Order: sequence, then C-alpha cells, then structure tokens
Amino acid sequence: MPLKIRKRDDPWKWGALVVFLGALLFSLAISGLLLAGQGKDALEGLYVLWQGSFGNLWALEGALLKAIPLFLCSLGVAIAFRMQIWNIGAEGQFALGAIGATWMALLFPDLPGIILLPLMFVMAFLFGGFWAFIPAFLKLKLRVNEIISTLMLNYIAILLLDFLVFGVWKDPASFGFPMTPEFTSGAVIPHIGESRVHWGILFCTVVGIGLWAFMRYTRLGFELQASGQGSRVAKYAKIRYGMLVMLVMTLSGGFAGWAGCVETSAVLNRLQPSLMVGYGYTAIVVAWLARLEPLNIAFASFLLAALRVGVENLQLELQIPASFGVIMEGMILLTVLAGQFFLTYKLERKHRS
Amino acid sequence: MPELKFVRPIHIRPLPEGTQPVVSLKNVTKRFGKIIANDSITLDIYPGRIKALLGENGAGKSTMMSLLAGRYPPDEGVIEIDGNPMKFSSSKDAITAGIGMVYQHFMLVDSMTVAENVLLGQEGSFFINPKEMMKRVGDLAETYGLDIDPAAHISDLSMGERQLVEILKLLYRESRILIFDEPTAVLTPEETSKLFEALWRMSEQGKSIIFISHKLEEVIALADEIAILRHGKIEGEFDTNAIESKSDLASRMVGKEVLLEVNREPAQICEPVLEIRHLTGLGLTDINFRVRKGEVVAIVGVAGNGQKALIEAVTGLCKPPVDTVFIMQKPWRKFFAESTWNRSMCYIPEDRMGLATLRNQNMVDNLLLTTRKGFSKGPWLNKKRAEKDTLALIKKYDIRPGRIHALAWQLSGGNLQKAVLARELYREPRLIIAEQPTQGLDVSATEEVWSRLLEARGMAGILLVTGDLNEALQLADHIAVMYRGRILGMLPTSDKETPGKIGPLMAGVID
Amino acid sequence: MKKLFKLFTVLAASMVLMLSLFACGEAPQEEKSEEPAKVEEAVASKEEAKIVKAGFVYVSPVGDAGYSYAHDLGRKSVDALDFATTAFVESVPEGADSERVIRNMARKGFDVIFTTSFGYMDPTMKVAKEFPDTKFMHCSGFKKSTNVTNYFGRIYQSRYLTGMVAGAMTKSNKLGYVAAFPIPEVIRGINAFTVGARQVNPDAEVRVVWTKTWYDPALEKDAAKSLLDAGCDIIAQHQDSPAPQEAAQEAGAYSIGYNSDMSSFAPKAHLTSAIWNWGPMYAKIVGQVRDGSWQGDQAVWWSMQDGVVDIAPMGPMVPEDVKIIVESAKADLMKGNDICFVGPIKDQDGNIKIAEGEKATDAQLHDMMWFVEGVVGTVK
Amino acid sequence: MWEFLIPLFAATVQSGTPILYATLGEMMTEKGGVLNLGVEGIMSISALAAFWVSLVTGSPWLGFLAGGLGGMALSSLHGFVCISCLGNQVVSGLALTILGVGLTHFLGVSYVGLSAPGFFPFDFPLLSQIPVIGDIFFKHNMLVYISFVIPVLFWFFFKRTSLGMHVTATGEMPAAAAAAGLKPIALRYFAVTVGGFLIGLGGAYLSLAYMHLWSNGISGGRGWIAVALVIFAFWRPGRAVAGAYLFGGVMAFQLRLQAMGTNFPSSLLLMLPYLLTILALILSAWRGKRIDAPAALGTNIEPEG
Repeated sequence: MPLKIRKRDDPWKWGALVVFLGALLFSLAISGLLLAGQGKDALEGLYVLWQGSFGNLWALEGALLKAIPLFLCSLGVAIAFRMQIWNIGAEGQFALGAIGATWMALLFPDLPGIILLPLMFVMAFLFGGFWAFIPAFLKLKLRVNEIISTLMLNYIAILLLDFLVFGVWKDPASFGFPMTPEFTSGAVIPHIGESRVHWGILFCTVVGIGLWAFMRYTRLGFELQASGQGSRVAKYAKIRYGMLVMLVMTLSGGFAGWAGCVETSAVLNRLQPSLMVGYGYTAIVVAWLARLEPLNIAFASFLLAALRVGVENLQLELQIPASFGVIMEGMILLTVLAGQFFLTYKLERKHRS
Repeated sequence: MPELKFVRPIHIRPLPEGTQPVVSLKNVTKRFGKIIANDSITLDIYPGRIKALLGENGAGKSTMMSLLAGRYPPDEGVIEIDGNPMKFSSSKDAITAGIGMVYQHFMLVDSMTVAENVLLGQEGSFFINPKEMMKRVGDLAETYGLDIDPAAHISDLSMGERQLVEILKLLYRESRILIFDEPTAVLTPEETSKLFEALWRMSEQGKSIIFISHKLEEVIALADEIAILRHGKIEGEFDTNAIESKSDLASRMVGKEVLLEVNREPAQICEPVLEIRHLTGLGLTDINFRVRKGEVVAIVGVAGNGQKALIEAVTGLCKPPVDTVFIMQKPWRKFFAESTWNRSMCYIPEDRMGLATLRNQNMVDNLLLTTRKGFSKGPWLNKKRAEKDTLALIKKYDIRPGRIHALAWQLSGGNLQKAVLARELYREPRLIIAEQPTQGLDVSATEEVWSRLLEARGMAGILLVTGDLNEALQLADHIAVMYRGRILGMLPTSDKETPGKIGPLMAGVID
Repeated sequence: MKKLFKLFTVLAASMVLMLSLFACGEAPQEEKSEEPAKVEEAVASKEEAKIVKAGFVYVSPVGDAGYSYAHDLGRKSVDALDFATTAFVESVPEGADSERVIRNMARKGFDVIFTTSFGYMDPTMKVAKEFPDTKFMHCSGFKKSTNVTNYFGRIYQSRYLTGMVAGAMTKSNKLGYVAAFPIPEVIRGINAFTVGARQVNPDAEVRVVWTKTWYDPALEKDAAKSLLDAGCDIIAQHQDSPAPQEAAQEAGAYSIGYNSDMSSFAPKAHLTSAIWNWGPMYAKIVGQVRDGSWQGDQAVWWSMQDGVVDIAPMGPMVPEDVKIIVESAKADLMKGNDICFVGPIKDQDGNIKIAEGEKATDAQLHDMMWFVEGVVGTVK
Repeated sequence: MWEFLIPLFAATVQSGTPILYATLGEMMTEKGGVLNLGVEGIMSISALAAFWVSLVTGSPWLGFLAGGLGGMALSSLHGFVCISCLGNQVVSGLALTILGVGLTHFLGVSYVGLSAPGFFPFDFPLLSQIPVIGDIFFKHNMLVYISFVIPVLFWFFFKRTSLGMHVTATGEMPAAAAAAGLKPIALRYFAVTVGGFLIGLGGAYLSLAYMHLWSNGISGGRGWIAVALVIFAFWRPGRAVAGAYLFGGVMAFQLRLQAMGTNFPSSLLLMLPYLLTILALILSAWRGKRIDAPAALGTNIEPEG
C-alpha cells in the first residue's frame, strides 16, 4: 500500500458526520458477526434491534424517556471536557443531585408542586454542583488529578446514598426495604398528557438551548471555550481560570444533579438504590460522540438510549444477552475515536518518482 | 550593527583539488500537500569544511535538514553519502551513516541525566550500568575539554550547557557530518565565540559542518562557503571570501532589496506608563527602570536570565511583591483591579500559537480573545460587530488567507503574528509588552512588525524583550541588558559605544 | 504506519477468531440451544391449545448462577408445559428501565408477567394499572391490586434448617454469614439461621459481614475469608456467587449455599444449601392463568410445603443423627407447622421480641429489622 | 493481637496482588506516555481468557499466559486508537472498559460456575518457616510469589536496561527519542502492550488464583483502583507495592472489623478505601512532593511528513 499520511490543509467539512456514520456501520457489522457467532441470523438480529429502537411509537417514547437523564449528564460532562477538565464523576454528581432533591421532597411534603419542584431543582443543582466542586478545588489548590478524585467520589456518593436510604430516610412503611417514602404529588414532575413522557423533556430543551446560547452568545461562554486551550492562554487573556474551572465543574455537577432530580422525581417517585444505573458513565460516551456540542448531545443521547431500548427487544425476541448492547456502545465509541484521525489527516497515494 | 569579533584562525581554506563530497543531495524534492518545501535541491558537502545554509524561516532549511537526519524520506531525488545513494527510513539510519544534528529546540529529556541523554540509543548493550555510563561520558567530555557533569540532570543546566550535551552526543556517535540548526539563538556572545571555536576545531579534524542560520554576520564570520535557500530552492552558492557586501547577501536571501534598518523618527516622549522600582523576587534582583509613552525600551540578554519572570510580573501572569511594579502610574494590584480591555496594557508573547491565539478557533474568536469586553453588552457578546471589525483588520494588516473563518493553525507564522499585532493594537494600548516579536518571521513581515511597533509609539510606551540585538538597536531608545535576574546596564542607543558594550554585559562582564 | 495497519489487521483477525472459538465453546450449557428461538415460532407450534405467554423480568444476568438463575430454572419448567411459551429480559435495572420492559411485555400481549425483584414493585403497579387484562406476579414486594399478586417464598424456613446443620457441625461455635444488604429478607434469613443453629447448639453465635452488593465474587470471597480468620468454621451466605463456598473449602471449613444446590462448587465443604425451587409454583400459576382461576390482589408467601423452598441434600460429612434431627424439623415444616420463630425470642440486647409460646406474625417477619440473640453484627 | 494481625496482613497480600499486577501494568503504559483508563475492561477480559485457556488446556500456566496475552490484545486496541489514530486517550480508555466488560459478560456467560485448574496456596520452602514474615508472605499461591519479583524486574528494567531508558525517553519527550534514532511509536506500542500484558496477569490472577470458579464481574472495580494507585505511587514501583497493599489492607481490615462484630455502619466502612485514596493524593500534594508524571503523558505523537 503506497499510502502516506498527510495533515489536511482545511478542516473536513462533513467529516465528523461521515466518520460517525462510518463508525456506526462498522460497529453494526461487527455486531452482526457477534450475532452470527451466537448462531443467530445477523440480519434478522439487526432488524429486530431496529424495530426495538425506532420501530414504533412506544420504542421512541421509551428512548426519549431514557434519553432525558443521559442528556443532562452529558451536557455537564461536555462543558467540563471542553475546558479539558476530565470529569468522570457524573455518576456521583447524579446521585448527590437525587439526594438533594429527595431531601427537599421529604422535608416539605405538603408544599404545592409549583414551589416544591423548583426547590428540589435548586437543591439538586447545589448538591451535584458541590460534589463536582470538591475535585475542582482539589485540582486547583492541591493539584489532585481530577480523573481519580471524581472517580473515587462516585463510589463514595453511591455508598452515601445507600447509607441514607438504608438508614434515616427509610420509609417506615416499606417493610424495611431500602427506599424513601413515595413523594407527594407536589414533588413529582407530571407527565405530558396521556403519554409516558414527562415535562422533564421541556426542562431538557430549555437547558440545552440555554447552554448552547450561553456558549455561543455570552462572554462567559466564550471565555469558557477559550480556556479549553489551557490555563496559560486563559491567564494571558485575563480570564480567571481558577474561577472558571470551579464554575464549570459546579455547572457540570449541577447538570448531573438535575438529571438525578428528574429521574427521582418523575420516574421513581422516591429515592432508592436502583436509581444508579450508570447514566454518568454512558454520558461520557454520549458527550464524546457528540463532539461536546449541546445540540449533537441531544441527538447522541437519544441514539444511545434507543440502542439500549432496542437491545431489550433483541433479548425478548432472540434471547441475546444484555451485554450485547454494552459491546456495541464500546465499539461505536472506539471506532469513532479511531475515525476522528481522518478529520485532521488524510491518506494519500505516495508520489512516485 | 553590533560588531561581533569572531576571529577565525585560518581565514582562507581552499578546497584541495579532487576532494570528493561526503554528502551530495541530488535533485531532492519534498512536498507537503500543495506546498513544495524543497524543490530539486542539489548540494555538496565536503569534509573539513563549514557550510552555512542561509535562509529565511519557511525557506525550507529545516525540511532539508530533516531529510538529511532521516526524519522523513524525500519524494524525489537521492541523498548520497560518500557517493553511495542512501535511503534513510529513520533517524537511526542517518545516525549510523554519520550524520548528527543539533536541533534548535534541544532534543534532550529533562528528567534524565547528561550521561543518559548522550548515550540514549547508543548504549551498546541491553543491560546498562549507570556508573559506567557516567564514566564513559565523563571521559569523553574530558577528552574534548568540555566542562560538564555527566550526573547532572538536564533540567538543572543552562542553555549553553545543554548545547554542550548536544555536541557531546555527536562526538560520542563519531558523526562525520554535523548539522547545527540556529545554534546561537540561546547563547551569549561569549558562548557563541566558544561554540565557533569548537566548530572550527572540529572541522580541522575533518568533520563536515552544516550551519543553519539567518544571522548574516555569524555566517560570514564562521563559514567556508555559503548556500542560500529561498522558497525551497538553492538561490546561490559561493565562498565566503567572495562576499562583497552584507546587503547583497541579504537581498539574495530575501529575493528583494531590503532595508535592514528602519527609519526611526523620534517620537514625543510623555508620561511614564511602566515603572519598576526595586523589584526583587521571582528570581529577579533589584530591577529598576521605566518606560514612557513614546519610547521603546528593549530588554536584551540570553534567554533564561530573568526576562520571563519580568514579563510575567508586568503582564499579570504572576504576582510581583507589593509596590514594585507601577503601570500607568498605578500600583500593580490597583491597575489590574481597575484594568479595562482597551487603553491599557497589551502583551505580544513569544508563543504565538500556544499562548496568544486559540489554535482551533477562527479569526473572530481570536480577535475576541483579548478584546471581548469591548464587544460585550452585559453578559452578551456582539459577534456581528466582531465579525465586521475582524474583516476590517484583516484588510488593514493584509492577513492571509483573508477569510474570517480561517482557523488559527491554518495561518503562517508571519500572518499569525500580524493577526496578534492587529488585535493588540486594536485595543489602543498605552503600554505594549512585546516579546521576541519577530522571531521566526521573514524579513518583510519583520519590517512590517517593526514599523507597526514604531508607529504605536504615538499612543504607547513599548517594552521590547528580545534576543535579537539588531532588533533592539533598530527599535529601542534604551537597551537594558539582563543577566542572572539583574539589569546590568541601561544603555541609550544614541550612544555609538552601546553596541560594543552589550556583548560583555550579556555575559555578565562589567568593566 | 503501513506496518501498524497490518499489525492491527492481524490483531483484529485474531480477536474475531477468539470470539468464534468462544462461541463454539458453548457446549457446557446445553439448555442454551433448546431455548425458544423466537416467540412467534413457538406460538405457531403450540397453536391448538390456548397458549399462555409468560414473561419474566430479571434483575441480573441469568448466567450468573444466582437468584435470577433460580427464577430462570422456574421459567424453563413453565416453558416445558405444552400450553405455555416464555420469554425473558435479563439485567433490567430497577428504575425507569424496568417500567419500560414490563410495559413492552404487556403490549406484546404476554398474559402473565413475573417481575422477580423487589425494585420492580412500583413499576409493576404502574404498568398493571394501564393493562388491567394482563396478570402480574411480583416477587418479594408488598403491594398488590386486582391484577397484581405478590408472591415470595419462606426461604427462612430453609435457612432455619441449614442453621441446624451448621449448629450441629461447628466446632468453634462461630458461624460466619456473608450477607448482601441489611434488608428484612436477608435479616430474616440470618435470624432463622441463628435460631436454628442455637436450637441444636445453644453456644453457637453467628457473625455477619455486609458486602453491600448482591454480586461481587472477589469481595464475597474476601468477606468469607475474614470470617474464617475470625474463627468461624462454617460459612453461610446470602449472596449470588459461589465465592464464599470456595473460600470455605480452601480453608478446610464447611459451607452452606444459597439459591441452588451449590455442592458442585465446593464438594468437600458443602453441607447443604437453602434453595429456591420456583418451577412447580410457576407452572401452577400459569395453569391458573390458562383456566381462568388465577386471582389478583393476593399476597402469597409460599412455604416449604408448597415446594418453593427446600434444602439441598446434605453432604456425606453430615452425621446421620444430625440428618435425622434436621429431617424431623423439615417434616414439621412440610406439615405446615412453622417452627422457625417460636417464642421466647430475644433480640441482641436481650429484649423479648416474641413472647413465650407465640409465633412470629407475618407482619413481624416482613418488618424484621433486628437481629436475634446470638448474632454478632449490626443491621446498619 | 497477632492472631488478628497476621491473617489480616496475609489477606492484605492476597487482595493486594491483583491490584499490584494491574498497577504495575498501568505504570508501564504511562511510563511510555500513554494513559490507559481501560484497566478495568482489560482485567475482565483477560480473566476470562485465562480461565478459558486453563479450562480447555488443563494447564493453569498456559491460562496465566493467556491472561497476559488477552490483556495485550485489548490494550493494543487502545494503542491503535491512541498511538496510530491519535484518539483521545481518556475517552479511548473509557471505551475500552465498556467494551471489555461487555465482551466478558457476553462470552463468559457459558462458563459461569465452571471451575478450571488454578493456582493454590502452598508453603514456600524455607521462607515460610520465618516467624511472622513467613506467615504473612510465604503461604500463598505461586502467582503471589511471582508478584514479589515483578516490581524488582520493573525497577531493573527502567534503571538498568537500555530499552527501559528508551521507553522513559518516549514518555518524557518523544521528539528527543526520535532524534536519537529510536522509534517512539514502536516504543509506545511496546509500553502499551507490555503494560497490557501485566494488567492481563492481574486479571488472570483473579480467575485462576483468587477465585477458582468463573463468575462474571470478577474484576469488581479493581482496575479503577489501579489507575488511581499509579498516581498515588508517583510512577515508582516501590510505592506501587505500598499502595496496592495499603488498599488491599484497608479492604481486608473493614471486612475483618465487621467479622469482629463492630457496630459501625458498614456503608461508611466501605467508603474508607476510596476516601483514603483521595486523602493520600491530597497529603502527597500537601507535602509539596514532586510528582514525576512522564512529561508527555496523555499527549499523542503527531505524524510527520
């Protein structure tokens, strides 16, 4: 192969999309092989997957519902990643947000929704934000690597949640099972009409557009993007980098906290350990697939949610193990990463003399 | 022009008849995409001779050297060593063939010792013994009379010492062809003299030396023969003895008539915009000077003598002691607390790509980087207006490519510097800190930058930090020489004696 | 670069090869191949009779030999019926995902849906409201409605019997218990185990280590080892992996399994196991659904006499006299005489919780958040 | 007292060993300048590979080797994405974890509960007779004894061999390595794959020596701990040993505290190891210790030409 690598002179305009679709196709092909290896019909398998993900209104509804917490967590992850702060602690911040919201819901059960819900959202933001603020602070003041501290804080957050629902917050009427009492109606985000989808989706839309506008049209948003080039550039441009890191991490954790609040309030209607299903980690996949752009994140989180939903159909119809979906997720991410090489470089034929 | 007194031992060294070249490049071409970096270059290097390669940045010098060093293969043509065509597939092959290279940015691993660096890739066996390595390198240094501790870590060495390590590497490998890429940029005049002497000595021993530079006087002083590279082509080759005038050489290098001197009209000197009083700390000792509106004060010195700390203390990248730095007649802290985006201080850093611009952002965002407060209304940014102003600046400064959506990394060094300059001057500064503003720029871009800076004296005082004495002499009213964190002298450029005094001061010699 | 691509191609190829090898090496689990390939096909083949479609939702992978595996064995015996077809979804998290999975099953026309984890309670109730014609069986919870019946088995009865075995077999009088989470289900088991042990050996004490996970083999093994180091010579478990069994065998101690007969994992150590046997009851339920006798709004708590819980055959190391005592206790239980929590029963602090001559009520059992005397550990 | 401490320390060595293997593997990778957050996934898949080969061939040693090779295969995927395709190292590592754990579950299902020939504890001749020390260190299985040697080899490799020096140079400054005629890309592949091999040995330890039965989810977060410990250890093998045993010790201690019958809530006890990791990082920063991260860690080598 007389090929050589060359840097592109101009960015490849539709490259990101081409790479993404290419990666998707590649992953689907490998998945088909895996299915075939299990003795299933690969094409049928992929069709069943498609049916389960997008085939009907229910599937779409389910995916939409599942995309909500993913979307919010991913937004948080994305703004931190933009600043090159590797916050992989969305999982823990999600838990803390849920704890914050639950605290309000349990403290003021009699308040009407119009007051209680905002209160829960505020508290979820504060709790999640605080949990992310800790690693930001440690990074700035003590140079503690944020990858490690956010990761450790995930474990701690989940154990803290356990501690609460197994202890002080346990519902006396739950026969000892680890869960808080069911929230009063004021603390539950209502559904939209007859559908399963709740008003959290509107909240997501507002937050997503808000963040997009923030990044694009505000000075702070600009400063945030500029700081992504490193603390030195930020200092040069008289951007208060330390402040911004703390702000961004707090925002990042706050978003994840909101996701926790929405999930607890609208879906579970109470706090229980089963809240934690790894949205925080999937969010990182989503954020990166979306190249950290808020609008792409909406798309990517829906896609991954649909994949997860579709895999259930695959189980039901073809008895494919649940881990199949996880493999696909990992593979898509890896191929997209590898494919991004072609955004900056291209292969050309060697000039032969 | 500062008179640099390099005295070569034997001035004329005629090439004996029938000497065969050690290295010949024959019609070597290298392309990077659409750009032809080297265009069918044919060049011979002879043993025992020093060949200077003179050219502007971007003329293709580095590409040519990289080809020789085996970093990548040529697209067309052949490189012959001792008459045999060679194909280098890696640096290793080039090293084996006897080619040694000292890069402008030293290729030394900071956390390793001198001995480890010298022997990297040349250990000779799989198992190594640190003691024995130290001894080997120590003996080598002694043989050549180089004073260096083989156990020292690179991070603890001065620039001059690091260069010695690089030379030791070549000596250890017994390279026959030594390539030096801009080796004097980080050296004091004394260190430069020492280096030259070492180079002469080595060429006497039969080694071929390629010396890459754009400093004419050094080239004339050092080389036996000179090749000029322009736009990837060899523009001319001649003996140093045949050189008639420097300006002739310069115009051949640049391809047009150049004035290596700018016309510095005296400007009206007004109130001080920067005052430094008894600044001690941050590695600096008792710094005192001031810059007034309308004047240029240059800080010269070998890199690493405290210039960075001084710049950081003034520009707010780090915090100086109380009551030592006064900007626009306000104490440092107060100035930064009240500082506005415009009519204030601006900083043109040496690191244009990594510090002054956002690599992956377009021209508008790069304009906004330091001027964003001028385009904001409450929390919002007025991007429309920023686009309009960017376009105007691109026109005014002729920044290519002229699109506002071009990303910073797509710009050439000169255009990037023009963009930075355009942005910083847009802020109508009262104090400009310019750090190595023309490093790596071609002559025409240099001229443009110089004239823009001089023009800016109408509104601002300028603190110029440079390693280029010529630049300091061309632009400045006063030149301060820094050595080990002190200012050893503040010399007026109007004084004819000044150029001669700078050299010794840079080396810390006070009469 | 070229070389690297080659290298990668080779690597990729070898990985694919590995995968296919794995796929071929599936032989050990022969049930796999018999599984219904597709629901529709199965339906078609059993068309004559009224076919009952039964769906199962599991919280963990069925392959893990634990709790879900036991349920899945039950499902298989339903599937063996000629008037029923089954399907399942595994590894369903207990939040929003379970609600969607259950709803999808209902939409797909499953007649009866077994939701087998406590956390599925609220989702089951929600979905049941939307699908009044579908029948729901929720395991281990406490809520019910016209089309939801909750069910569970009195596994504590098995625990009681295994406790007797342990109490008789211990030499150090210290029994170790690796437990997942401090919830009544687990605590009840520990208490029954303790009461059983002290029945035959009043000096026995039970030490509890919480792992806070249902499934983490290495951690479970560590926990078992810590108990062994603390002087315990018998390890019981309320965990889903066989790791504690292995730890006991390696230390030369005895062990008591859970979920299914774990003797194969530690033949030298395994005394007996407290086991689930869902098959008969699941088959019965599906039969009721078919002939219309199924009733909602029930809370059923099946006992040993219903065949849902049992103990595995006792190992050869258990002396005959112990076997006889245990068998006689089992006979009592089989008669419907719940002898596990008969007063006087004191808690850890010595307070009488169940008075002399009384039996624990179901309410007391449901809500059991205290340890009986003889347990060393905390319910926190 | 001793009857509590000796088993505690012995258990510490037991549970610290897989973490030690993985920590050294990750350290090797990072020394070459590549951050690999996929340790968790690599450990899972290599545990399965080791188990499978041991099951099929009946030789635990072949299984052990297969674990290493499995780790090597998966980490070379990371190498390909990061070194050749210049993908972001943080994200690629995460993807690797997702993929590795998923694959393990997918492929491992058929083996759950089966047992393969493994390694069992034996008293090391002579050394196990030493009082206390012998009881703590020399009554384990062969893989534990091997793990005593690896840190020394690791140290030796980096301080006494030219290849080790080359890898260090690549992690510090790839350009300098290239200029010295070395091949930084190849060296990075070397570091990543050899590191992956070591991580894989840690995985193999889990399924062949720690457990002798296959069960999914066997790595249980140990890979992540290894990543944290590399930073904790400042890229030095000696400190890696200390870190791995400290972590293993804390875990063993909290379980033992429960077995002794403490009344402390177990949730809070379980937090200890994680809190301790953060605290250790804070403390070392507090005391102003120089953190010698390889200078080029996390940055990719851009191709030339």
